[in-house]
Amino acid sequence: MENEHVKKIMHVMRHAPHGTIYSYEGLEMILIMAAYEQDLSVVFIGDGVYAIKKNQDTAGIGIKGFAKTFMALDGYDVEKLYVDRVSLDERGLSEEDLLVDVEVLDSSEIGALMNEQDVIIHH
Amino acid sequence: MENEHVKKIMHVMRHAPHGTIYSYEGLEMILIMAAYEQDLSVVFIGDGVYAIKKNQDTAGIGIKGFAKTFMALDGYDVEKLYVDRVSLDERGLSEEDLLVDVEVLDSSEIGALMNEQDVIIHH
Amino acid sequence: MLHTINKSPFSSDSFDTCIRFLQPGDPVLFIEDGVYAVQSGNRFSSAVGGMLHSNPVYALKPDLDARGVSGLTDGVETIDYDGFVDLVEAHQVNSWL
Amino acid sequence: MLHTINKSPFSSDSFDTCIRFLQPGDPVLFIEDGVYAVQSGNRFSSAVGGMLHSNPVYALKPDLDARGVSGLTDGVETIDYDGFVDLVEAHQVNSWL
Amino acid sequence: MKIGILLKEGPYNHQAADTAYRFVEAAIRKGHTVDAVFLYNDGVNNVTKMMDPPQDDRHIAARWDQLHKARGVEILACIAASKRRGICDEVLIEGGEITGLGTLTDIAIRNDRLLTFGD
Amino acid sequence: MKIGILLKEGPYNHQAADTAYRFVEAAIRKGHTVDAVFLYNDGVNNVTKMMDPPQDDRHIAARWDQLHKARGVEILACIAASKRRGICDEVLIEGGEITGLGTLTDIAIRNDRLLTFGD
Repeated sequence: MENEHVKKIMHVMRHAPHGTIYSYEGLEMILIMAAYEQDLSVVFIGDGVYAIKKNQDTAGIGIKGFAKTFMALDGYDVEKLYVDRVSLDERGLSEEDLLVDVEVLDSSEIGALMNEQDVIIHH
Repeated sequence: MENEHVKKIMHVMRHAPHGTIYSYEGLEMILIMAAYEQDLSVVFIGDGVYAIKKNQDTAGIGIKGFAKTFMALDGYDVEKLYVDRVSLDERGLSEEDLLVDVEVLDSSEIGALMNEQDVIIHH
Repeated sequence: MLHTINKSPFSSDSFDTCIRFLQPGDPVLFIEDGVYAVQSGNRFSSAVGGMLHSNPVYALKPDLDARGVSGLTDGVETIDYDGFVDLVEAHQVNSWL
Repeated sequence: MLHTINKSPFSSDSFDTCIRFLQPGDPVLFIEDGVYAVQSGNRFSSAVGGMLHSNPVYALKPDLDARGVSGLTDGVETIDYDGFVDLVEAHQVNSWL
Repeated sequence: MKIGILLKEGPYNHQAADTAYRFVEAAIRKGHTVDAVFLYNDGVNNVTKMMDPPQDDRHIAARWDQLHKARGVEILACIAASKRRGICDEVLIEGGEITGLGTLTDIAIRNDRLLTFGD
Repeated sequence: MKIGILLKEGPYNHQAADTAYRFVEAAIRKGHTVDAVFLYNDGVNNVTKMMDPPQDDRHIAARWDQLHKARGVEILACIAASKRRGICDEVLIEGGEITGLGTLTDIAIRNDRLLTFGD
């Protein structure tokens, strides 16, 4: 009965970090939503994969870094982290370049997951 | 002697109209600068060419149209209007689709013009 | 799932990206600068044509009119804001910003 | 003429567009999200390599570091804000937003 | 149908605020309920009463204000996003409210749809 | 070298304001003159004193204010763009000024360079 109101909410990270704020404010939104015990997932597509790239050091641009905060998602029970394989490939990146444990999926698998959602928010 | 301080200023229209304000506020800037008797030119590149597409009717989106104001540039002695040929071609457009008289140039010609400028502003 | 695309395919990757995740049968609605995709004879016409084999494709008429986009790729349907609401009533929504 | 590019080549057309208008010898500086272009082994590496045949190519190091971009395409030089100022002193500027 | 709206871009600079408004208008006209418009990212800039566009242009903040007063649609700006951008009680339209992201989560949960407009 | 800056995006949402600031800092440090920072499009949102970012983040409006006071760099917001977006004397930082596009033209004419930052 309790699960009746649990919604499937997917956050789609589409922007690179630092150049715009979408990725950072997207993460802030995910962290708040995590407290509401909904069925959350986070998908990294396109430039969104850069948000969780290792070795980001923002000291030189004077903007607070936040890549490591993605590592905290696990502690908030946000465990469904997916990355689009094509997006990694065309950027010359592999799973080892990423800061957090993610599941790398094909486009069709991510597309199928999208179609199960009640709410999808792009960041 | 007077011409000593005349600067070559190029405005590069890069955005489609209505979806964002860059094209409209760019035009406002050009109209003001036109009063200062500098050597102005306007180049339409990429989605910027859509700004001068014929038959725009913005009534349905509730935003003021401004395409026809480009026709007024001539009256302000802004006569150097250039359009990038590749940008037209890949959009399936030709000179007849445009509201104003322009000179259609190849990329290399526009590139050469750019290199003569003192100031270039993208909109 | 209704997919909306609001950016020009020429200047943004939203169009190309959305296509990859689209499931057969999902309706696609072009709005705002996204509507430039559906003009026939441009660089994206064949991609839109391909999309039409498996998905219904719509474009928001007020946005087409505002931009003077006519001569649409065959099979693209135009709708107004009321039609947009109807699509949202029939489907969950995935807005590819 | 110094050309600056501040957008990711993957999500914006600024990179592809700028390339078409570049004159031989003109320096190109990648800043902000533009710096992703110069990582070796990505989809744009060969385009950057081609650019290097006729043009000096720079990337802003603070922006590279902020994004963890390393392993740059051979021939790309990194500079800091002081170097950016030096390039601006030597050239007029064309900022491809 | 009960609908929530998430608006992620500021007024005038992007069409998002206009499209969102026209969509809400049409939804209400067709008998649906629009619960709230939640403003995030630069979207919070939609609710400053200080905006003063040309006479012959639409007044985007006044339009949201009117939507709240006439139709009861909640117009909500995220507090963290607002503070960053200078949206505060001193500049807020009467019909607007500054609130937390928890409210957006409630909106996502209690509505049949959550639609995003942005850029 | 005498430099003018044109800044076309708002604070925090885009890096443009940060890059512009760091460039100006470096130029002044290297002995160049930065004449003015002209704000256009959403760039006018840089000068609202109402912004109140988290303690551990930079305060972009205060930084421009300080740049004017310590270095004499004019911080100018376009009046037409400002009115549309709710930037007015009530919210303007002390070191900022609202002015017309004619001033930008003067800046373009009297400086050796006009550099644009935006998105």
